[in-house]
Amino acid sequence: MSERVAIIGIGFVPLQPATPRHSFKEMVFEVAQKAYADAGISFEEIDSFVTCAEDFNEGISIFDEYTPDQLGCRQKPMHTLTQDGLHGIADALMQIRAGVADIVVVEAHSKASNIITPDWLLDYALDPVYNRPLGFNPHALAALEMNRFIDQTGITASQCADVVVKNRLNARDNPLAAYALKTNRSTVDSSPYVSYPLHEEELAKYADGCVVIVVANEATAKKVVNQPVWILGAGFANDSPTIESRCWGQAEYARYAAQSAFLQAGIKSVDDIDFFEVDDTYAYKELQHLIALGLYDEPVEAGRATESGETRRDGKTPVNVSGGALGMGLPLEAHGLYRILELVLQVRGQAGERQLSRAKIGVAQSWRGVPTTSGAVVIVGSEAPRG
Amino acid sequence: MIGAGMTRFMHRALETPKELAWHAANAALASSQLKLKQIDCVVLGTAPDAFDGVHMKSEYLADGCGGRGKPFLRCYVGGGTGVYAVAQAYFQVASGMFDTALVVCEEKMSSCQPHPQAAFLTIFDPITEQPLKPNLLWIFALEQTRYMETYGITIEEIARVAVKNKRNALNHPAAQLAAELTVEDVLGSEIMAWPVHRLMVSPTSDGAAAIVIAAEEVARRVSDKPIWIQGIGWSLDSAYWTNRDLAYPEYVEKAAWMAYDMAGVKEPRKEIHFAEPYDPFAYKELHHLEGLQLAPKGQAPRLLADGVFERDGDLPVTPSGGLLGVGNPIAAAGMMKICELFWQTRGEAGKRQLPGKPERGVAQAWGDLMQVGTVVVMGTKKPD
Amino acid sequence: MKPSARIEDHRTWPGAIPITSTYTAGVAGQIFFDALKQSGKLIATRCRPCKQVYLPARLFCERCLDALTEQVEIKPTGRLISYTLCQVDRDRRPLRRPQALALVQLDGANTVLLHYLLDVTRPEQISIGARVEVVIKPKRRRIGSILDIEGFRLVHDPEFSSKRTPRRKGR
Amino acid sequence: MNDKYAGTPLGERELNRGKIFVNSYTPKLHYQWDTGEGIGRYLGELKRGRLIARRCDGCQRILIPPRMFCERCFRPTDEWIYVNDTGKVLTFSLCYVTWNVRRLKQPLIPAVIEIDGASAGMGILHLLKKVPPKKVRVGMRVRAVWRPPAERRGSITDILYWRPATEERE
Repeated sequence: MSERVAIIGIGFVPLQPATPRHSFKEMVFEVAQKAYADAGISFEEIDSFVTCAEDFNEGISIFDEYTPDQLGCRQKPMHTLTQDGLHGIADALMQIRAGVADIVVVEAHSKASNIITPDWLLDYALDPVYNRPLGFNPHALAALEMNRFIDQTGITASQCADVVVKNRLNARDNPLAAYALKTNRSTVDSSPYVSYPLHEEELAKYADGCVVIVVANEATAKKVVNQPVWILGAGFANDSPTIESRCWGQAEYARYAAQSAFLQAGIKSVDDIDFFEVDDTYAYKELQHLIALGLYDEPVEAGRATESGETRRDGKTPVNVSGGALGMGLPLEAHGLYRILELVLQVRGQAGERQLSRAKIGVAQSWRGVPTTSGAVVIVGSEAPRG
Repeated sequence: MIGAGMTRFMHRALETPKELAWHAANAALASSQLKLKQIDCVVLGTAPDAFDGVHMKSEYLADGCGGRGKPFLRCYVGGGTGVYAVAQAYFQVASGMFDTALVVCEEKMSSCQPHPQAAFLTIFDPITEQPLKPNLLWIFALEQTRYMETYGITIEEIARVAVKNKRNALNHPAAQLAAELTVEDVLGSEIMAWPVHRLMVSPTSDGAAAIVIAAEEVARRVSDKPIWIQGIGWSLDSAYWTNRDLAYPEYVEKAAWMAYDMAGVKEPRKEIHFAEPYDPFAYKELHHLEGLQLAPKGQAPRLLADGVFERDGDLPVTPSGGLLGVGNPIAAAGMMKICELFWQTRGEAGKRQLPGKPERGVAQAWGDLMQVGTVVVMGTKKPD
Repeated sequence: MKPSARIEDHRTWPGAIPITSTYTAGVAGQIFFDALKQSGKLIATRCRPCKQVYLPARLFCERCLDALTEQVEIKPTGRLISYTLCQVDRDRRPLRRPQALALVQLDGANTVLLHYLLDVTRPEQISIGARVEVVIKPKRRRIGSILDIEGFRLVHDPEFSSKRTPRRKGR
Repeated sequence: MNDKYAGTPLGERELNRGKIFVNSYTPKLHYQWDTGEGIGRYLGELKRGRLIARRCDGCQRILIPPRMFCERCFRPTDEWIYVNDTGKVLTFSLCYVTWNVRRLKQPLIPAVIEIDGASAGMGILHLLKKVPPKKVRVGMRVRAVWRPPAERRGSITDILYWRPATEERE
């Protein structure tokens, strides 16, 4: 029997295109304070800390150096993961189950607005010998994948555009969203191509923000004020990262991660899940990820489901009620934490205008963007898992 | 822990970072007699992306580490990463979520031009420090001065560390800078940043090292000589390093006690048979021995002079040859120390084998802006 | 940064990561590029247990981590797996002419190769599944780089065109 | 043994002979960091020729570089306080190489300088000049030498260097 683990506190700020008033440290400090208050704990009670960050997203090498002070973890166990925030949640879960810690804090933030050359960063992530010498905008990799995806599945480019319409519309009811907009399919379809068949409007725009999540063991979770939101399963996985041999068209990393998370949660059917927050860095990715999570018997149904409104807030399977990255903005490593934040708010019944009537079990899924094949899946629920 | 392997440490390798990682992973798998398909998860430890020259290099390295189609994480605490990676893998397995983990640490520093040291400029605060054009030597020299000044330590006492470790490395087939030197040789080498001489500094290196760890039932099934992870500890101090007294590494002490408590070690000086502290610079070994509670504050140089830390001494220190002798491909160097604990406690260290069948060792790494202590205690006895 | 008089102006600080990276091609890369440069050949390596042929040649199999020693020469013809017409450069500025990129699975390899698609500027000209050939630069211009390959060029394939009419996607 | 320790070391000669394929790339990694309130004010005051710190009422420490939160008490700091441009050397080095490892004839003298008016042990990183390298000592009193006001730009380099405080005023 595994130890039961819950999310007992959340802290966050709205996503914004830029946050010029504060340094990243000041932003994280403010959010961490809120999270600890939400959990009803003092910083001294926390056993271990995890920050998810990449050096070049921060513009500082060995970014780990700059993580402790603003979280209150001076001279305490603290480490970084160069992965998405959801990997951090999985890490916290494992630390607690291993008996290394009772309370773990996971932090991720974005100061994407401080990066002047974001596409050049992605370029620097390409294989230096075989791919980078070609000299192309790395978003073209997403376009290559999208083209393969729609060719293989029969999903149409317009159905991909529907994802943009839905998510930006959803974002209008989310005060944390930076890019809410009432738009329509033809606006998306007529926006210029970044790289055919991928339109400019189908790319999530970067945003600044921060989320801090407090994760705790059962004994602690039962003492806190707020309703604990239980972690039912957490999976993470990579496909081959190599352009030449990775899977094109399907999101294998998400499939592996989902399988592992569903197994842990003891969930046999996706019908048991009330809502989803999945990666939509590019519009087609939402569909590809839903397929990888096992929502549809045939991939083509993913496109139809979106077109028919099944994944809208009032649909059978709400997806990205928060607005996703397309509507809220893309906050680098904090992306996954904004996804799980929405799950916690919904499960707690704190989602305001966008509150779902049924939100007992939710799934968050993340992807690390081009050129990676790396992602994580976390399932949370209002009821503690059976032992 | 059931397997260990590493590459040679080299000034500049032909191998790509992926190929280096693969060599180490492959050697560790062979040592554990497991196949990749029996590995449940993969942990990568590697230091700044600026060295290998790839943004998000964890993703780039994933296939070389055996991470394709597997749960894969990269943990990162600067120079402390190599030892910390064991802690990461430990709780992945101890959580019950995975039965086996392959842990790979890799660094290819030679990719970075004009000199690998240039990457270190970008570890400083970009606003309040980088405009002064600092280099990595500064912080070591500043710390060493403070250490010497506080405890009245001489430069000769510190030079002995380089002599000992480079000599120990003569018996390490993977070593990059093994040598038989005298204290005079070390002090005769040019001053890089007073009080640091060239021969007191570890080289920049390319290399990789890897281990395999397994849950108890798997370990007992596949290995007749598993080495047990008895304690893990890690601690990170404030980033405001100019506001801290650098004479003593409190964060190493915190990490050490976390690991010792877990291992049931109450008197480290008696219960630890040998140590592999982090020695990127000569004085650091002494500094860290004090943080590890293996020498009283300011007393490590005296114990070294008395021969306590020699191979045949009371507490052999850095029998591998360390970063000063074997080389310093950052994260891989920390992992090399873990490999040394494995080989020494199994009695498989070849010419380096310590006398008296050591049963328990401690490895430690350090990193960031003089901030991180990571500690692992391993031994032949399963912890309670 | 320009000097300024007010405290409020000192709200951002500019900087960069001032490094250059020099990459070796690696053990397997040496084999691949040497053959490409010297004789214009494409060398792959095979993993028999995993039934994979990796192009460009690799030192190890990513599926089982075994060392790969068996070299295979791959013919310079293959099939289009995907393509894109990129409209922007890495500063996100519009390109004067779109940059066509393709993923191509060469006959006999299990992997794809990413390279330029030559003489294509509009999606109507191509479709996934089309036959292509590798165009290699003349020997005197080859330096042992992936750019020794010029790109892929469509080849006329009556069988393919009759099987499937190119689809237009999007607009 | 060779199998156990794989790896192919390259020397300069092999590299230069052209048999080894290498390619070089200079990344374009540019940033514009938000300094935030604490460091923004610090830089602004440097431009005016003053050093400023923050006080934390929790631990009563006066912190420099200034920050809007206290890392020990984990609470917001409380007040801005000007501190002096004099101090004491906590530690130093004589460095004979630049950041990209070019050899220097005359050493740079980086030091951590404890600032007068801030709490004990509160130092900042800077450079010493106008002192013979052999004369530098831990505990030595120093003072800041500022750039002329018109040349200051709100940077840590608005202080050109620190020099011994005991020598005659310029």
